[in-house]
Amino acid sequence: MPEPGTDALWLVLIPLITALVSFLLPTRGGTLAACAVVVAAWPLARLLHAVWHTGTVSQHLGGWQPPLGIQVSANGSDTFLLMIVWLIGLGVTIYAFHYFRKKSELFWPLWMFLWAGLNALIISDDLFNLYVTMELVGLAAVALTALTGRAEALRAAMRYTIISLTGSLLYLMGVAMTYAAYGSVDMETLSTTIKPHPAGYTALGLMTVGLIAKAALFPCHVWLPPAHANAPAPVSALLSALVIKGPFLILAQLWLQVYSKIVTPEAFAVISFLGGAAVLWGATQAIVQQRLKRLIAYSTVAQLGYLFLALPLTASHPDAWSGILILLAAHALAKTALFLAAGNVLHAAGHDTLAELKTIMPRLPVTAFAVALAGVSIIGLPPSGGFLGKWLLIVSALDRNALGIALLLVIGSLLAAIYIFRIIALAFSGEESTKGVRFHQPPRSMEWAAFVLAFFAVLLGLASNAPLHLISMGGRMAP
Amino acid sequence: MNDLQILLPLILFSSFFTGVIIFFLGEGNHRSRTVLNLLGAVLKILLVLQLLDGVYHQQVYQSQLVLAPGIEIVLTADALSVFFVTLSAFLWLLTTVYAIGYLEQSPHRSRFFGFFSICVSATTGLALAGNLITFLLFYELLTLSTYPLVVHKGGARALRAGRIYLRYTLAGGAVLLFGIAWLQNLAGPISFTEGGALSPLAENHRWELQMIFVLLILGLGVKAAIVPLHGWLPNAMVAPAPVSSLLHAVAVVKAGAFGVVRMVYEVYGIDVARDLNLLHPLAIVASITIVYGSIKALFQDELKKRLAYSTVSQVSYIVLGTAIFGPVATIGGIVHLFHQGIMKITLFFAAGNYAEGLGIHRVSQMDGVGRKMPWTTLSFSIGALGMIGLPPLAGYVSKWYLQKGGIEGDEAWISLVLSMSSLLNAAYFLPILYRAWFKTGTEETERSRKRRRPAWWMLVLPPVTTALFVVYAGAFAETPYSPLQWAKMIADREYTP
Amino acid sequence: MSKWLTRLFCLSLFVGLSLALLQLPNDDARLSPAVTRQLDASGVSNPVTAVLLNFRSYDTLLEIAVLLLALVGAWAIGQPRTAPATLDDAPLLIVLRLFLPPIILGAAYFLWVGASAPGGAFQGGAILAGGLILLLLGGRSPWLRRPLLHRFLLILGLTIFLMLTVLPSFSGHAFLQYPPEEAKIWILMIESAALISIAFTLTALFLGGPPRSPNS
Amino acid sequence: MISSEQLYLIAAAALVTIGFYAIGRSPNLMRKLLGINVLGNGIFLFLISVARPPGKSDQSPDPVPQAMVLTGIVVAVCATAFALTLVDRYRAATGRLTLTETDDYA
Repeated sequence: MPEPGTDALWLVLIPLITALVSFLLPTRGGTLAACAVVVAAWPLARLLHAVWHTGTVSQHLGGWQPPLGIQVSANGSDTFLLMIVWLIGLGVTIYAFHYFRKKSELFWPLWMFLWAGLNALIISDDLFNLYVTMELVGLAAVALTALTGRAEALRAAMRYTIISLTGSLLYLMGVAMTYAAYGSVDMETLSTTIKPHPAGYTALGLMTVGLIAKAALFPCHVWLPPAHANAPAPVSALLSALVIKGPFLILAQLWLQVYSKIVTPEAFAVISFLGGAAVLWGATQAIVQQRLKRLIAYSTVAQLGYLFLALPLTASHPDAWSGILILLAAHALAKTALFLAAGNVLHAAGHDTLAELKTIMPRLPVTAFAVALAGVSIIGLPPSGGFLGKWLLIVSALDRNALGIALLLVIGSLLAAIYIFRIIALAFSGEESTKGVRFHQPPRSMEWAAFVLAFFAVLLGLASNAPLHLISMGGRMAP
Repeated sequence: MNDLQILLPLILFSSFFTGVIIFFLGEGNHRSRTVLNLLGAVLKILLVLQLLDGVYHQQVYQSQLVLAPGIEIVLTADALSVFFVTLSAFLWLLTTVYAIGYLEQSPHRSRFFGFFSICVSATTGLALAGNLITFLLFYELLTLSTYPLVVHKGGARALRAGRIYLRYTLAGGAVLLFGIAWLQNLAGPISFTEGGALSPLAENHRWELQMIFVLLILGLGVKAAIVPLHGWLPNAMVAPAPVSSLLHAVAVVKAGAFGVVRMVYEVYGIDVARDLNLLHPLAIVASITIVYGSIKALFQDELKKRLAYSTVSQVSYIVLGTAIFGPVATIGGIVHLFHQGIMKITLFFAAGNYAEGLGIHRVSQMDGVGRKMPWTTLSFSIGALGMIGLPPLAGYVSKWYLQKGGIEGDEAWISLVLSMSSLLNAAYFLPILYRAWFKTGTEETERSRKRRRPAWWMLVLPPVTTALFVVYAGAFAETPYSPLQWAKMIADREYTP
Repeated sequence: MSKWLTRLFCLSLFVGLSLALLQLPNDDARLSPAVTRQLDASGVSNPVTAVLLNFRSYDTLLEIAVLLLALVGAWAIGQPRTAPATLDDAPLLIVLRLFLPPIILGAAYFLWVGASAPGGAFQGGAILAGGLILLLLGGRSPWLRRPLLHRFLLILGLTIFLMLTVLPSFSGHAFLQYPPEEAKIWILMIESAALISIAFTLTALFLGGPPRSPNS
Repeated sequence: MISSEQLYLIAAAALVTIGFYAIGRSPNLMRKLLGINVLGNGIFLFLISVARPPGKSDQSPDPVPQAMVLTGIVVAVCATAFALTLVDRYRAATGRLTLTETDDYA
């Protein structure tokens, strides 16, 4: 029987190997990536089986005990996230297969590096290792953003690079100070040895600022809308759904596990306030946007705000963390579907200015339906995954009589309803005049990829007993 | 899974799957779509009849899907839910027949019938909901599935009506969500129990329960079109006739009223509601709505708008019935749930026929319509007279019980409100009847246009059937299988425990 | 106004940072004793190389992946570049003849000495890259004319490292768990493959974009 | 008085601050990249000064921070090389070396 945790690491190694081979043989990148996704399903299934029965699964790399060596572990939450990343990866790979039919073969190695980085980030238990994985994800994301080579994409990628690198270095400074103050970078050892100390506070402060910059939380969200709007559709889907969630997950692990002893309620209040501001700001900006992809990008700013808004609830309420994870997963699935649908619209109409889409949307029924299903989950209407996540959070917020958080969750849904129904209403415009309107039917698989992912976002709300049980396996995040 | 557990999901999914399959049917094949539609509707009615029989013999149907700890989707069939399910299943069949005839050449029919069936399954789910969460889930699903129907015609006016509709219903949904979350936080997951589930909590959470009740009523009031929240209903009349008939006369509006009945009787319990003195303000609000709706209806020249305002006032009869303490008023309120449904749908069918057959949209154009479309106008008159409360018809039964309940529950002013409202009903219905029967129409050519419509019988049969049923429900109220008997059964289950 | 705001912010950052840094505890509860205890089992005597290539070899694996990723990214967005024309003026030839051998020897020396003293694949790779760039500027870059070989050399380092990562897991050990007695050989294999890839990657990054394929 | 090790710590803090200021204030992209490198070097200087805790010059320096510095340097080199390629492509596409604030939204 191989060491436990081997399956988790295979999920990092398979994409790396595929990245190599697809770089070596550029013309067959698409098929290689598709094979990688299919092959990765096997270790993922074995990991799920192992975690479902024995809880957390971990492995000391190189055989060295932490804190000297690096430990890699996957508990219930990590396995759930790995499955969501895999599912979205499958959808995006199928979609990109047709989207990049002949052009930009280097998309495939970059996507494989991104996937490897994301998986490594989820399973790593070592602060310095997280720096390297975040850098892997960041570089791949920036390269993918600038893939089209258009001027606005390059400007957006430029701004994204600078903020991403600065954020990573601030995080690195925090890691260095943590090592200096507490003598280790392994999370488990740190969670026992960390005591209040000025260096500890500064380290956590630096790391938090770095992670907030990379996760585009409210004050530092300026780089996100141009980057996600100008990237090619499958890339903006990956960025919005997965890439910006990485820094949030690290921050959550730091605040709730590693540094849980020195995080004060006031700190939680500040980050929750920023989250609330992100919800309101992102939604209001999304409502006034004139272009579809930019609207969806601002919606990401808002939806990310929920995750930070609800962070303080996990301190006292165990199923608040399940709520956050379900919300994160539902948003990831729905947002991917929205961006893929936007890609279909762009493919069909050549532009994504909302006003002129009246004649396009009615002729893309499957895409319109995907937008509707995804929109239901983004708003948080039952029976979607978004609703279930919000419901768990509202109940735990009321339980802790954090009335502000509960109200913001509900108000956020209403604001989201406004900008989502702005898109859905286009499908019912009833003007299908075909004269003088460029319409180029996108391939069926691109439309159906968006639909299936949106369906999963809704399904998450219905068949949620299994995911919630999985998340609770292997130690909860609450301190 | 013995048949006790399988029946409810079967009823729910019989219409849901027809809807989903229809979505995938191409726009072209009308025949298979029509067959599928009718098959789904008939199948549903058969299942509902079996359910009706089961519940009548005290059998308990329950099926459960655990979403998460504290969140379960529960479907139960108690007397009240079966009452509403029978109504919606029966009227769904009739409206399907009517819609097939009505939308003969119009575009997007697959989309229409798909959402139409999903909307009915949402209504059924709402009726069969066993706890608050399931009720909320189907309540919001109802909003989602009705929006595409309201904006079905496309074009600026329909989209504007859609926006207004969403503004009200989503806001209402959010308030309801907040109320239910607060209630769940206080009392844990609540399931509907006859006689109320909150009695233990009443003493020490007095203020909070009152606040929650206000939130719940606000959330439900949007769909029940209680006065300040009724703005969307008249605007939604831009939708095609089958939509306004089933949805705005039966499904959506009834969902709100049904919700109020559930909250008062099966969540709070009538006694708890009384000593938290929630009933009195509710009765006042309902009365204001009744009178306001009737007055507004007077000034509407557009026929469908007038009917819309009449719905606003009529639905509040149900709310009024629940707001008066006492079994008799409850019977009046619950039976009106059924009666108002069949009466109002007859009127909307007739209005649709006038618009489709003769191109008449305004009351002022309805001179001499009786001769041109005798059957439709006959059923319209039966419906209208029922609304006014003429003795042999269904309306009279519910108003009589409401009045009697009002007097018994020493709320004498109720009978004043009811009689005033009946006067107003007469004021806005009788002129229509007078115009239709006794005035002579001018253009003779109109008559020929109607004949050319192919499936004209599909437009006439439904209103006539519902009109007959109005007569049956009124005249034969005392027979064992009438809506009144069923309402009595519900009422005494609410009060006896 | 925002100028002063940033200045003020940076000043406060500096003061805060220095205060925090000065109060760092200097008890040696850190990992240094742990490294020295395990050093002999790591197969190399230089503790830094032991940490880099044995105790925390997973970091180095991902780091080499980042190196290759930076190259792939540069090729994905960079402007296609043509290899410089071949120059055959005398001074350059002299420089090439003079410097290339010591560069290659130096790189090999750094690779070897890394096991016991500061050195290793990265330092050796940087030096070799210097030599390759000299060749490139002199127009003598044969590897640019054979793209498949060039790409193979670029991915060689990560491929070998991945192979050696996966090998132990087939015999029931953890990933990256070198057999104790052959640890030195394994590390050497990893370092030499990495050296070549690092050299070619840095040279390609120096070029600044994907090499324009010879036929276009 | 300040011992030599503490001097390194303060120097590290100064480098980090200077790098941060350069990234924040200078509009020119090349200067921003330089600022990022200065910030990186500040962190590496700090890591090295951590390797030899003040007052314990007898022991050999702690190898773990040194390994982190090596890895950090390689990652910094990669990031800078990639960013320079991006700057070059950006200048070729827009003819500017600054990120214009105008076109960006709130």
